Amino acid sequence: MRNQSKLSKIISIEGVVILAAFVLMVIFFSLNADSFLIPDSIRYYINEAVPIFIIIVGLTFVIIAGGIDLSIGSVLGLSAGTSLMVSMWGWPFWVAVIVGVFTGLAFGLFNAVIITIFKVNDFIVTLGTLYIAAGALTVITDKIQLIGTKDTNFQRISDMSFLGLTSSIWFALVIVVIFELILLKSPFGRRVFATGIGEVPALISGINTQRTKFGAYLISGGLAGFGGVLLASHLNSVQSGLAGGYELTAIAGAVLGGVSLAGGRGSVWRAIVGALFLTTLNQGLLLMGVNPLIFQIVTGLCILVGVVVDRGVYKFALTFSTQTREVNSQILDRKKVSL
Amino acid sequence: MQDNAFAEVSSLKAGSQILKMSHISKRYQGVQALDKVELDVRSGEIHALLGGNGAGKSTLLKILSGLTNPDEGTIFFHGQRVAIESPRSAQELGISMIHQELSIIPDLSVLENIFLGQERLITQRKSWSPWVNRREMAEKVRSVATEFGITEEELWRPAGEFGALKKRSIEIVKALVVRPKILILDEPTSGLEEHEKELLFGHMRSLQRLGVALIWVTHHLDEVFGLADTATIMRDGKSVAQTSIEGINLNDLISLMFGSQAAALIEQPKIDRTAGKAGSKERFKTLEVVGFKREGVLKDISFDLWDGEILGIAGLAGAGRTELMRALMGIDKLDSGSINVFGKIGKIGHPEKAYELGIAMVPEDRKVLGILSEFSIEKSISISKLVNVLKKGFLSAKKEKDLASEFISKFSIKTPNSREKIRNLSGGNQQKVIISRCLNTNPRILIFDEPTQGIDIASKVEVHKLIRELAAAGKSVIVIASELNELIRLSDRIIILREGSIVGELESVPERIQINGYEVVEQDILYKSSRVKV
Amino acid sequence: MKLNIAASNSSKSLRNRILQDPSFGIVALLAVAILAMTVLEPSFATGGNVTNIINAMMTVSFLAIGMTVVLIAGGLDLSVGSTMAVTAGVAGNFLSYGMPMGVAFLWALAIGMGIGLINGLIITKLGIPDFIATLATLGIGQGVILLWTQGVPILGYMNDAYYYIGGLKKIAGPISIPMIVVVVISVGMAIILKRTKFGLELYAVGSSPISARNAGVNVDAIKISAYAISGLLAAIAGIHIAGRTTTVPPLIGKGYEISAIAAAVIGGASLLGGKGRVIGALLGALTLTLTRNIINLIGIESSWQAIVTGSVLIGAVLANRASSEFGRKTFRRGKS
Amino acid sequence: MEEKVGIGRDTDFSRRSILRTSALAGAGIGAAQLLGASPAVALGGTANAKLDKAIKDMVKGRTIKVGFTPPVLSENFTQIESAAWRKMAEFEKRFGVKWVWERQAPVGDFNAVQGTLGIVQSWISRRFDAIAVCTGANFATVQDLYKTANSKGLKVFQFNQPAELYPESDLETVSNIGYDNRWQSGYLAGTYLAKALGGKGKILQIWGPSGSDWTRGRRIGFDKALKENPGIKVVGEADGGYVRDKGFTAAQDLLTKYPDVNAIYGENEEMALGASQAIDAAGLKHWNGKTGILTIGADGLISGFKKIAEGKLTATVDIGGIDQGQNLIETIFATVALGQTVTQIVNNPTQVVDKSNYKWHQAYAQWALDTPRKYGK
Repeated sequence: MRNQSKLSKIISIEGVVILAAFVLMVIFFSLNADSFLIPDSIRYYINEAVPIFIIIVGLTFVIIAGGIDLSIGSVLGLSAGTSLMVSMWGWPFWVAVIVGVFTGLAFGLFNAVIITIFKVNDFIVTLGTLYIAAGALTVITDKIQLIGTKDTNFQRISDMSFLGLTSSIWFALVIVVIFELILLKSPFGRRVFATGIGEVPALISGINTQRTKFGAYLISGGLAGFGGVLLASHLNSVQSGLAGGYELTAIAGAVLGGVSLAGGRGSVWRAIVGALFLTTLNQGLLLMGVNPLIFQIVTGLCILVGVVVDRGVYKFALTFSTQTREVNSQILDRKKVSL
Repeated sequence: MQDNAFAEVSSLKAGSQILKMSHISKRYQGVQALDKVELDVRSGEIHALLGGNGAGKSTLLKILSGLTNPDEGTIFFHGQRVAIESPRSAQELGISMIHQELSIIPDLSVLENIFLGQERLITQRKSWSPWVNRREMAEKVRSVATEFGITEEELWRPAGEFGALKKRSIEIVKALVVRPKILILDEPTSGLEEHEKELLFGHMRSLQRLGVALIWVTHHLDEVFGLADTATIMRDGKSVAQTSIEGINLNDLISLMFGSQAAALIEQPKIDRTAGKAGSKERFKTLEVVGFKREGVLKDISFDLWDGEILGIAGLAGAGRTELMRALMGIDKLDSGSINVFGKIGKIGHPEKAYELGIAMVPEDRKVLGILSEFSIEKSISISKLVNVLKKGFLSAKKEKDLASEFISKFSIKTPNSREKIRNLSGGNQQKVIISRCLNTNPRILIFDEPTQGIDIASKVEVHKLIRELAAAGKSVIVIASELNELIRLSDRIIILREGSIVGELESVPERIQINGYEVVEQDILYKSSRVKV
Repeated sequence: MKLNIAASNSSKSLRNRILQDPSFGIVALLAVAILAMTVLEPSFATGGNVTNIINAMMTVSFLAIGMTVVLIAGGLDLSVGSTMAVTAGVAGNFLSYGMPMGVAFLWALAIGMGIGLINGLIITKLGIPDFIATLATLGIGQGVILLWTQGVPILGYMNDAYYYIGGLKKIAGPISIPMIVVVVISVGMAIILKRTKFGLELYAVGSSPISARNAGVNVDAIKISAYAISGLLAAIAGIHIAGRTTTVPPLIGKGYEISAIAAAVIGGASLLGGKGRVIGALLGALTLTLTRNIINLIGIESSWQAIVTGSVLIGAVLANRASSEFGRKTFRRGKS
Repeated sequence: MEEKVGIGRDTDFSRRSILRTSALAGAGIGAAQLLGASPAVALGGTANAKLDKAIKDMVKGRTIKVGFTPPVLSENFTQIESAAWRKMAEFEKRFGVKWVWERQAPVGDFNAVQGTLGIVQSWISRRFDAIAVCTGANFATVQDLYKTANSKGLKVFQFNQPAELYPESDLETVSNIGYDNRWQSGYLAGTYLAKALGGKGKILQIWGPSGSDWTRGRRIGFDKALKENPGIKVVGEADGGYVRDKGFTAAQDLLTKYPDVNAIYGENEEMALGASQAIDAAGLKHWNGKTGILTIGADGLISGFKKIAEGKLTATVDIGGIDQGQNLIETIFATVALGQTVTQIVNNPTQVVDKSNYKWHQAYAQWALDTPRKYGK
């Protein structure tokens, strides 16, 4: 019993399991895939995954607040388009950045208004805006070929090197740290959790749940916008369909990292570890020269196993910290109560 | 552990044995929830199942209704050994249950809710028939439904549209309509009004006459007398006694339920409240409610609230008590009306604003409206006023811990540590955490909606004590309680609502009780709250 | 009170009944669009175009009906697109091996239902959230069909009978086999949802699983059945689309899950479970197909298509909300 | 623009003549046509044993690692890949060169840019000798990565890519083996269609996804053909997303409005085949040489040739996929193993294929598909 409780203490530190799985995977690939541990290769794939890391931060806020945002991928693509377009028109790089971020914010705002004020289901609203943002990018790229700005400042936003890492990666790091602090240490972050655990009790506790959700969607949109700027600066070209599907990788990563789709549980760094797990898996398989046709199968299985283990651990930890007799079966019930 | 702890206190009433649960044990992941429990039920009796929270009553009932299976033990039904593996097999045996928590499916119509899962029992069709015929069902359930105030039109509306009260009626109808052999009622009166309770009790008696065995779980021990025939008492997962109700008194029951702790509960603590109220200070108005109106719910309600007083709000279901409090908290929008809190006049558009003005609420239906289940005690307490635990703009873990520790010791909240999740606490302790949450906002006005719903007697006493202490400390308290007894004994002043209007007010309630006696006060309130409009 | 139901229902005015119908919003929207198109575009209301629209909505209809069943049960199935692709591949490939048509189709149906069962088992028995579980099976399904075909379309399985089954050849006038199948399945599913215990339990499980369990409903079994039905219907869609396109490119099902969800939700199904109707799914499928048809007919630049689709989706759901809100309000007002 | 057609540019021809003379088969059908020999004859021949030996000595049995990434897995790219294998097998036999072949396609649709980038990067990390890319990513997106590859000594080739849309000086690849989408595909289809219709008629167009480079290129050529044939009027166009069922639905919708059109242009063959089905579904007649609806696509797929045989597809532009595959390997061999240079743009011959000439195109494609050896996992 004592050993068990020690074990339970260790594995109930949230995120330990996925981190352990990640480490194991890294060891496996460094033994089996040539050039897996070459700094260049690591830098490269992490650099490529920066947009996903950035949107996953905003997504984590939305999911913890009990919502979902499917639009982030295509909003990121559209923001990349608008910012590059502005830069190609010859505007200074900071205008391009602002335009990109505001594109994202505008979609965040639209999502937030329809979801919190008109009370339409978040899944459907963001699915709609997914289409709209992707469509808008198609319209833009149909008219203008976004094949690069001459403004080197704009390109340098993402590609400056500092301590051996690109500015993209630094931006991602800073964003992760800042937003993790906001999530875990600020009153807003606490309200995000409360809202996700239960909108009604949160409301009765004096939390403006709608405003909290509003904020979460704004953050999600704004970060998608900024991620778009980085992507545009990095690729220096944008085409229709860019970043479509990122949302699914981000959601899968977040869930794998233990962010509960039912809301109220998770953290930014764990979501990032989840995403890192998926991107590293992809990179490792690529470097092993595995037929990419089975990537999806492997990824799918990994997600399933990962989530099963995460939930198992959560339940296990719950059992041993529980002092009362009643095991509340309702905690795993995702139905939300409405007033 | 001790088999002989089970003792027959007095001889049992006659009647054939219908159910015998013997040596039932159940472990929940390391915790012994039930330990060799015995239950012996005879047809035609009302059998009270009593015990504090965590005594194992719910687990036993879950086993009986097929929701969970025992680790060991046997169940005999009419002398036959049976296995109750699923809710369906319980139904097949004729065991019906009214759950403590509302078990209503919001998207199904009232009618569908009533016959769901018991189509065959209602229509006596073949079990393999996949069809359901709603008209036929409606025919079968109509008479019982009407008795419980469910109209023909309401039968066809989604159940989610109705309030807690009607939902309870739906459940009762659901249980009664199949003419069960054993009917389990888990806290059936919670949320019911006096007259509805009476209606329910009447039904229980008539079922009893038909030979149905009723297993009845309740925290309201006073209800037991005059209704129940037998009681099985449970403590710490064991059945400690089975007794006939005749010839036993309340204190005996409490002693059996709580063992050594019982003595403290029987003597109700007295708190000297005159100090806070009648001192040299003049009384001042903390809240003035002016002309609250909301279509169909509230009709021009105005009242005042003074410091240091406990204001009870009485009224039948649909009188608008909870709605009034929700309006006061800014949860529901008003058509018109304003408030004046310490001279600040205006509307409350959102609970956030209410807290800013110094109003806090302990809501009814703790599981759904009260607790943020995933939060630790620390987080649950600080959430309503996070400013209190900020340090340089960030939440300080230390401050949160200190804050929680303060309340844990102050209210003697039973928990291993302040990081325990609130959902792991017992109902009474959860309620104390929620009260702590309110107090952390340093409110001047506290609203308690059904403060003791679903918590055991020991906790109830503590909560009452707490409310009195708060008033003594100068806070204004508003209490809503369906149980008139509780309301009358707690309140200094009571206003009575009927159909969204104030129809009466009783000043100085404690004095009235002393002078006229409790019965008179109760009659007065009942009369005013139920009188038909002239 | 010896009123029967019909009487009690008709006691409310017909006007209210229409306005309160959960699909009123979308029907109104469709009616306006159809009316406007009839006036503006002479080729719209022709028999040919109507058959086109109906034929084009078949695939999504099958998937949307399945999705509605899953949504009613409180689930979500993202794997229908890849299930459709896999079963289309099975049907096509097995036929090209010379297997008799009936056997090949049975295989396809069995595999579709099998995938649904697996989804259901993963979700209920392992407790993985439906979104993630079916996202994973979506990827796995896609991987399987890509690996199997190595990316090359499956060809050369068409025979005369399959042209009929795919709806490319009509059996009488404009009537094709898929139309008949859709009607049969819709009516059948509507009866199941409305008139059977299973249907009732589906709604119960989706609306409140704990209460349903308390009422003696086997929640897991119902959920698993819902996913199995969805898989089965995805297989029917797969058999149909393999006949309609006459080849099976491996990525044939891509994006169909989104169309199916969109159609079901436009038709009034709720992602929170407990709500949804077959007629709604069909209306949703019609809305999506009509949107594309209108875009093509009035010559909106094709790059705008996604924007229009997204707006229609949000607009339709807003319209549905407005009408259901109205329904509740009138009931309340009637009560007080 | 006519002089751009084929591999007939002087520089190109002379620089690659070593391989040409030693093996006719190496030049694929393009050279075979030019030199008047059939591939079947060329296959067996070892015209110059001495030369072969000299090359063999130079190669020293080395292994060339090639990564091949098409934008999507489809019949078209399978044909190209098979043709490449055929050439690899031949060179292995003649020159003793060994091949490591890896094919990775981003899973997704034509726009899965990031997928392609990741694949190419992984090959760079793994020090492949040559990387062959075809991607839906626009030109600008990939150049940086190519630069990185160059700097590490890897050789990057593009195939089937509309490189002609960009300034040659901006291309960072060793060579682009393809064809000119404007003139060799769009313009050819447009003029064929105009000629068949006698310079007069109404047509429908089904395009690939808006903004894709292929679409852009082919549209330029098709528009030029339209300008030269003012009698041809485009009455409707729609997005068919390069896939058959979308092409089918789009054509079906358009045919309702314009049942009297004379022709449908499907920008790729899948969509043209979808359009052909739509004609069947609408109960309209296929082109019989004089009346009915003409359908024309572009790719040159086995399945397309079958439909041409059945009379359900009037014509298609064979974009020289087989030659692309063969030339790709030739170029890789010449540059990697022999250290030669090549032109940056290698345009392979294309041809409109209809009932009159489909048979040899079909046989040629089949020949490539029946490769003696398959490479890769």
